[in-house]
Amino acid sequence: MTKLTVKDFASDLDVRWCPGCGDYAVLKALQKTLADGGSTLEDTLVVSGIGCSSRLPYYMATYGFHSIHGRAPTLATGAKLANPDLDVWVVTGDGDGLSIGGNHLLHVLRRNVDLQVVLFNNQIYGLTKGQFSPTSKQGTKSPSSPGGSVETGLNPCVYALGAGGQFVARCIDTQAKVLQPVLEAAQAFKGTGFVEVLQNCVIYNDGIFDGLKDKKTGPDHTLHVEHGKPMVFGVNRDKGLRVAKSGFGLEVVTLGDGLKEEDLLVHDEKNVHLAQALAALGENDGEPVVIGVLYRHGKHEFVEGARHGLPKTPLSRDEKLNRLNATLRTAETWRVE
Amino acid sequence: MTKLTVKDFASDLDVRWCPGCGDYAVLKALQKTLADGGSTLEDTLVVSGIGCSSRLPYYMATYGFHSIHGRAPTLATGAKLANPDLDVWVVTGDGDGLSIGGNHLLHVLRRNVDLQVVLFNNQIYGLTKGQFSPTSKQGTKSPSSPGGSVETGLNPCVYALGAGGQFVARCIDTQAKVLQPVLEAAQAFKGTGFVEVLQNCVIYNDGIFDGLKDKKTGPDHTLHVEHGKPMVFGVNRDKGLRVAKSGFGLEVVTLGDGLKEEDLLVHDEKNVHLAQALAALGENDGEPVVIGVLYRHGKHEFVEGARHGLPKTPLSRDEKLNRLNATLRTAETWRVE
Amino acid sequence: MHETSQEATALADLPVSQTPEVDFVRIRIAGDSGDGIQLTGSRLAESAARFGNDIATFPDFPADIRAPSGTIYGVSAYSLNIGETEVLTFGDVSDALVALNPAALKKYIGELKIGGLLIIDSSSFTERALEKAGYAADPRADGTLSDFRLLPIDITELTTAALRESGVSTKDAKRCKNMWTLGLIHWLFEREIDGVESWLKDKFANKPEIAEANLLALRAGHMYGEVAELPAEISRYHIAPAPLRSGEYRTINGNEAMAYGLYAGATLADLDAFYGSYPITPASPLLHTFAKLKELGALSFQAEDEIAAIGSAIGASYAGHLGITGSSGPGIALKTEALGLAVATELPLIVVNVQRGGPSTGLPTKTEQSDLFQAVFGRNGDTPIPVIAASHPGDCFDVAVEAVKIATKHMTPIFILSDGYIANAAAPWRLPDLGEGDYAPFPVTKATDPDGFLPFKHDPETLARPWAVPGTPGLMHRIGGLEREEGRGNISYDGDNHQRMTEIRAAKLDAIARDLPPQTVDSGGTSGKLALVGWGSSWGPIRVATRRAILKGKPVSHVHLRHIWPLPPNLKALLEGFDEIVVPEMNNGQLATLLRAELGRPVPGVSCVKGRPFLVREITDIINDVIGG
Amino acid sequence: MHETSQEATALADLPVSQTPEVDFVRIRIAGDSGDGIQLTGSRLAESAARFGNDIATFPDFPADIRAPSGTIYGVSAYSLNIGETEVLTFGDVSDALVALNPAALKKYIGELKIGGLLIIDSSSFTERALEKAGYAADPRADGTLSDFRLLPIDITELTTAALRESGVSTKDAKRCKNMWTLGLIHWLFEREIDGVESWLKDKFANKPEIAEANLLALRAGHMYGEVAELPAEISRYHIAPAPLRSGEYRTINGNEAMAYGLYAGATLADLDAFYGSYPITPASPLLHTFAKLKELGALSFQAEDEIAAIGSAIGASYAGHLGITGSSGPGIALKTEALGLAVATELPLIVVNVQRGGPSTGLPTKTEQSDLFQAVFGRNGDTPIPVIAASHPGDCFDVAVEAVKIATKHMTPIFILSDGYIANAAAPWRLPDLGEGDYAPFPVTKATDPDGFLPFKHDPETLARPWAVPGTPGLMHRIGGLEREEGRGNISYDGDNHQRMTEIRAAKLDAIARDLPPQTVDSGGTSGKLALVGWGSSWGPIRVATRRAILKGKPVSHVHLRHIWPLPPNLKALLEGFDEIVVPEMNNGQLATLLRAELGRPVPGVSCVKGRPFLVREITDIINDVIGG
Ligand SMILES: Cc1ncc(C[n+]2csc(CCOP(=O)(O)OP(=O)(O)O)c2C)c(N)n1
Ligand SMILES: Cc1ncc(C[n+]2csc(CCOP(=O)(O)OP(=O)(O)O)c2C)c(N)n1
Ligand code: SF4
Ligand code: SF4
Ligand SMILES: [Mg+2]
Ligand SMILES: [Mg+2]
Repeated sequence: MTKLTVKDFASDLDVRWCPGCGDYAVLKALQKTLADGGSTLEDTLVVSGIGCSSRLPYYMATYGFHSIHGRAPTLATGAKLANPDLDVWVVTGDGDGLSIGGNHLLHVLRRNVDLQVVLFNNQIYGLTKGQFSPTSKQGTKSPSSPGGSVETGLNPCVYALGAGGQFVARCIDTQAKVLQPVLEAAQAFKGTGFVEVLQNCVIYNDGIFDGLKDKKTGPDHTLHVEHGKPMVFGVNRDKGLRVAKSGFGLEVVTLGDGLKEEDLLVHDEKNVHLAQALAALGENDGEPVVIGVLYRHGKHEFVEGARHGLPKTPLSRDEKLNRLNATLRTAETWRVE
Repeated sequence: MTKLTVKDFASDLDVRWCPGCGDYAVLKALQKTLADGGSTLEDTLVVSGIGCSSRLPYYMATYGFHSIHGRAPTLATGAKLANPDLDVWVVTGDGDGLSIGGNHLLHVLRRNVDLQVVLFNNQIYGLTKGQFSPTSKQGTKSPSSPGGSVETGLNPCVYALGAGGQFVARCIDTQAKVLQPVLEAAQAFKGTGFVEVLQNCVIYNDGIFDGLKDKKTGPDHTLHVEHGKPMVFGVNRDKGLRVAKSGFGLEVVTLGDGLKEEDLLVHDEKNVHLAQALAALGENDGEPVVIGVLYRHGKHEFVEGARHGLPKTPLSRDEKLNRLNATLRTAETWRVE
Repeated sequence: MHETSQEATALADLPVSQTPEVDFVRIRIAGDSGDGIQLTGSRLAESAARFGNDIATFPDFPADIRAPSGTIYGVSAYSLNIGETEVLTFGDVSDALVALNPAALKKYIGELKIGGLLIIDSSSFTERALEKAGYAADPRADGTLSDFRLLPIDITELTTAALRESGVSTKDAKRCKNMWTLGLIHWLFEREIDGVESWLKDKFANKPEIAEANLLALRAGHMYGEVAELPAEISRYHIAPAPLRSGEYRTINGNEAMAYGLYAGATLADLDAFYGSYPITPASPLLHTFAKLKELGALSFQAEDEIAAIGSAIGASYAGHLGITGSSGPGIALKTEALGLAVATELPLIVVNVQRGGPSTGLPTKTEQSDLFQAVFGRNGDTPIPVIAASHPGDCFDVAVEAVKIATKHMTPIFILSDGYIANAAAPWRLPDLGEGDYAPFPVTKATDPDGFLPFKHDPETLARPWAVPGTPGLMHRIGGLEREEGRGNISYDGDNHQRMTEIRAAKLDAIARDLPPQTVDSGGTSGKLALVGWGSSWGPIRVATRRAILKGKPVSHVHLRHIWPLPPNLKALLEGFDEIVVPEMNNGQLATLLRAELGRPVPGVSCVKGRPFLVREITDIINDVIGG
Repeated sequence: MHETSQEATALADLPVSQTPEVDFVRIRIAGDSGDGIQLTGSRLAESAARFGNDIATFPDFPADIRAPSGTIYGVSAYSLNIGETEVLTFGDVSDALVALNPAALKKYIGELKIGGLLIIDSSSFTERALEKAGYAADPRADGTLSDFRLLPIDITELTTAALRESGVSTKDAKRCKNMWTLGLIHWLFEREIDGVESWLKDKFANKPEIAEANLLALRAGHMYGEVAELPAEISRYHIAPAPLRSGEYRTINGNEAMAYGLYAGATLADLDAFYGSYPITPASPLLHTFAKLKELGALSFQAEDEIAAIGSAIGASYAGHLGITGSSGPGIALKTEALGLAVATELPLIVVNVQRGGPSTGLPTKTEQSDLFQAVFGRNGDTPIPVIAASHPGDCFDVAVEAVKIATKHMTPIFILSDGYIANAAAPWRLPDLGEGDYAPFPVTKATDPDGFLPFKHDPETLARPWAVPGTPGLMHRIGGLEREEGRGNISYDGDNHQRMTEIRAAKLDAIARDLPPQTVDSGGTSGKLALVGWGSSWGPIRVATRRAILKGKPVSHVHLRHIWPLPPNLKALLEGFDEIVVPEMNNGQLATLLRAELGRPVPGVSCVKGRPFLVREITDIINDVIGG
């Protein structure tokens, strides 16, 4: 079979997001990841909830299920349990995955089901016309918060780690250079690969990530971590992270004045506490937003365990009926003549 | 008014938990906390979901609402928003609060609503007769997991921190010496006071915390943290915690051989990353289970913010109608004669 | 309560059109969703209403936030019926269509009547645009449009020309073409533009250049009608004011009216309103409107999901507020477990369902009335909840007030059914005299006296239990979802008690029924050959069709139900006066099924589930089928 | 399918009792929930069934996990009817009551018939125990019990005495008193104890001392009957075997039968079963049973909540398994949104509702049939789902198989209604001949051919769409909850398509109806003065009462519905043969309402919501009311 191209992964439906929406770039990155990785159309299943982002399955030429609001992880879990050979992707948004669907996200991560969750975080409810979401910055003015939202915005990666997520990553919609390898890594991971994508909503929350994406100044505000590499960032690659003296804290330092790259903290994607700290960065001035794979730790995949104990080879109908007959007779039986 | 006694806080219903159930001790501790703190019956509201633990409100002489499975935080939030003068307690279990109710727990913590959540963690579904719960240890045999449960047990305090909880504590059912002050602190905290209580279910999961509770050897397996105090534990108070060299890790050390209490890590309840590490301890041999207040940080209480903008003093009916009349007329109006 | 329903009949005073050709004009404006169609339409509606016409509107926009421009599915339209008689529906066909691009033309030309006026923006008829709209050939050239009075105008160009001197960018100038169009339409209807002008100044108070540009465009469009030598067959529409009941008016849509009505109801009950909700189309504007009522003392809470929304509302009710929650079908589905709790704990609670097309996500932006079964029957257990339905935008206000009255008087949750059509449609609305007459206060008494206090003792007449609010000394009690002992309210597993409590819950609905105003006939006599029984937003088309038929001497009446559950006790007797009854509804026969069960006679239904209200002619067909054309 | 319902009528061969005094004995064993009552009762049931009697049981235990000992609410009871005729109900009153403590006596003495045998454990009648039970005076002394044949025995003491030599602790010895009691009852019924003996050896295989202690107690109790000089009025019961249809039998309760039936159905359809659920009383044992079928290839998944449970089942169905989910009322409420999705996506899905008392948490451990409205109507939108109901434990198996057949043949979700009574009650069950006759395979064909594949093209007869499973090359397609274009399945907002799809969804139920076996009469003629129309677990009492009335020559019949929705097409015609119909049901009139809507005639209902099945005499009263005593 010839390898499929990006185009092969596109369905024949017109893509119907707003012109300029960040979703386009993520769709493309996903299609490219699948094509490059040699995925087949028939073994790929994309399940989503409801939201602008959750329309994505319609634009894929694979199998797809546009389910109901917040519940995609549950359908995905059932499908994967039934057929572990499927490559299952869950596409969700900050509303779909963290507001109504926060519980299922928790449990799919905790169980570590072998599938990928791509959470489009535009910090707003797009499809319902712009209400603030659980990830919106405090003070966000929206139709439902005309005076500014009161709640603290949730950090999806911090939440995913708290929920026991074993693969936690963050990317930016238009930075395919980071996004694609991360999607690939998530796919390769045996367990739930959780990828938060910072995604621009041109209509209701335009430009909130501009600072991070700016070709010129963006590098001063983002840090791309890679396992085993020192945590250096900045336009001039002159900034980095170190562990605070007390432990359990990160500080931004500027290189030079005797401080060299070797003195910086090296990323260890197996240290969950470090990952928690990295995930939390970016809230205060001067802190970079960390992208890349924050945490990866391959323990206890669920589906394998849950299927353990099933017959090694599928039973025929007759074998099943025979076993059922035997099971029914584990209780005492008697004959009436 | 004379101060109420513990007895005054008990309703006249017979308490109907199994003899020996850990719930009795927690009920008593709560009643004592309220009595000692000078609470009144009429201003106290206890809201629960469904489960053995969630029967607690019936045994309180205060106002109480035994609601539906997993939803107690939502009712509590509504009641507190409507009447911020109420002292609101949410009583939940590991199934009620973390299985079906995980999403509401997330959001009440994220919002930091000024109420207390007491989560009875017996690592099992008691009321429905013993199925494994989201906090059950992997491998737990139960009616629904005859071959042993497959999933990794969730750590409630780690989850609460990931959800943005600002007050996170852990206690043991029968250790009133720790439990009561923690309940008191949770009540005093302006925001959501989350308290996990390790609770023994004598019927379906008996003895899982015996190692921690054992009068003799328990101190070797638990560490009671207090803000500003060094992290020392052990029957002979000869063990303690230090930050791992790499940062973002804790190691258990034995005092002596030149290692003194002063060399140990001092608890800082404002360091969320430390709290995350402390909360996670206990999974591996030799690590203590940490009890006490792991994290406390008083930012952004929700109710106050959400009520900001309401009229300073309650409006009379006529004032309200006048304002409504004015609002209706912010649109263009015209007269037909 | 009787009086409230007079509101609706007040409108009955408006005459029926006997000469539709001159009494009303149905115009549809359509273009790209980026063209500002909804704004243009609603301003025109406003002007017409201000002038004193009766109006009915139907905003119809794509499900997508911003559909790609130029596509058919990206077309946004606003239909408006302007009359000197009662109109109520937006019209089966339009008399005039303004198509701002080829896609709009393609989508709506089929609904323009033969000989109708067709205005198109010629500038937009580029080859690429024609292709996007799916036109193989230019419809202007191939005779496709020969049945209509075509008026092609270079609107885009005329607009930019008018703004050339103003200094705004071409892009901004182009965005003013809707105002140019609005100016022209105002001219067509012999309306002055001063109302739009002051609205523009107000709206863009902070952006004076934008205001100026829009004003220029508006005036240019208006002027164009005046000075351009339009073909002789383009005549202006002369629609005199309708003889509306005297009073102060504004336009309002159903969602606004509902939110204001709920606030008004709470206030008249001496309660603070608490609105807990989770966004969902088409109910979200309720949340948005409530959020703006904060200065008036209303609390609103955007919950994490629909379960949390109703949970918070129940909690607020327990704490003494009027708990309200609102959603649409799929969101209501999530609330059904908690609704059982509200019934069990006998707390007042208002649940608004702004219905949309189902099942499942269905047609989220389209209207339907298919959640009636869910409202009446959709719960586990014997769990009765009263259901009441609004039939037009202004009625949402009255229904809301009445719902609060029922919920608080009987201590019960109650469903209000609205739908996507009336939620979004604007209609003229006579402002209510709050505090008086139909809107007299009905203050609620909460329990305060510990003496003999029993949380589950029921008032023999209303079947209400006392409302004892946390914070009240001496009334401490526990409530919950487990069956409660009658009186004391403690948990009870006793079989006889459960039977009694089940009967009490059922009797509560009987008590509500006893209290209902008798069902009246909306139009027509109290007996005859045929009664059309409707509910909710089908009111408009049924009423229009029935009144026209009556004018023609047909023995048909229109009976419209506000109270779906319990039904008005006299309904059965009333309907016995008719040989036949037919229920037209925008679902697959739900009220018809309910009535069959309750009336003990055949109740045929006619179903329309096409994402839009009934057309008048569809109702007329029913009448003709039964009575003969 | 026709044949399956023959199973039920096969039982009809059992004779009706004409002399209840000698044909069956109703015994109730009651004591503290710690006393092992449920075990004792079910062993007795097993012995009776093995002996060849017909039996009916009613386990009734407290909602609490371990209620405080000695209290009334802590009493656990097991009622058993043992007959040589058909019994089907556990009995309105008991012929014998074994009360192991004063609380048990207090709670159940009212249901012991005058002159009935009353065995009490005297050792437990301490002052403190009497007080806890609420006795002011010792009932043994004050004449309270004079209407009964009282047999006081120091059971506790006799048990410990019997075990004195065995070496077990006194505490352990006391725990054997249920076995002592069981031994005595076996003697009373002229039954040998060898069955119990081998069961005990098996159960305590790993704890030989405990096995030995229990055996000693059992034998001692049995021996006691033999050797103690019991008063003359204590006679043994002589109940001959019932003339059951020949075959291999076991006892089974409804939950077990349901799980096995679902697995069997999936297997006969050539599908793997997937059971996704969240624990809830009384449905949890379905999950427990499925978990044990893993070696047979069944997957079970304990989800985080009911929504996740149904979500996982829908996902599994999409992936080609037979998705099944089960719960009870409040949990079903949470599934209703997802049920809409299953209807929209037209996937096979089985939803089992083991009903309990509502509303809300209600009476979780008590039975009720009050979720019928929820099953038939409880969704937003026009969202038809077929509903089928099981009437006794063994019937759960057959109903499950039939449900799988319907769901896969028509590509639809389907509801199965069971309830807490039949879920827990044990009955003798003739083991099915799997693979043959009624249980012949009905293999499902999944789509594999890309040629002309259209995911939403419907079979004209069954209205099924093709089941195309991810992993199949060339059939890639997208499904979801937004309305789908007929045929291709793409999102469609088109009004006419929506109307058509709504009609297709409705037509699917018509297709199912066409396929149903005609409704038959359970007992009695096909016409007469009165038909009692029942459904679900009310089958037993209605059948017993009707058959007795028929024996007395009354013109009454019993029509029992398995298919609630759609109703069998011939039902209306069948019932026209009866002057009157009455629907007795354990809810406040739900089927009665449905039938009123569908039959177009008055359908009175008789309601019993007391947390227990109807008593035979309550049904007899209905018959007498209508026909005359
Ligand atoms: C049960 C239910 N509740 C509410 C909705 C309405 N709804 C659809 S999408 C959405 C939020 C989407 O936000 P997000 O997941 O962030 O997606 P985005 O549109 O921003 O990509 C809501 C509230 C729904 N469809 N179903
Ligand atoms: C909607 C719903 N689903 C399921 C149940 C059944 N149920 C009651 S309590 C419970 C679990 C309780 O576990 P936990 O919260 O740990 O409480 P515990 O009994 O262990 O104290 C479940 C599944 C229910 N009552 N309602
Ligand atoms: S509303 Fe925002 S998120 Fe939705 S499609 Fe438009 S730009 Fe994208
Ligand atoms: S089952 Fe367990 S948790 Fe429940 S009351 Fe008994 S001991 Fe306590
Ligand atoms: Mg979003
Ligand atoms: Mg528990």
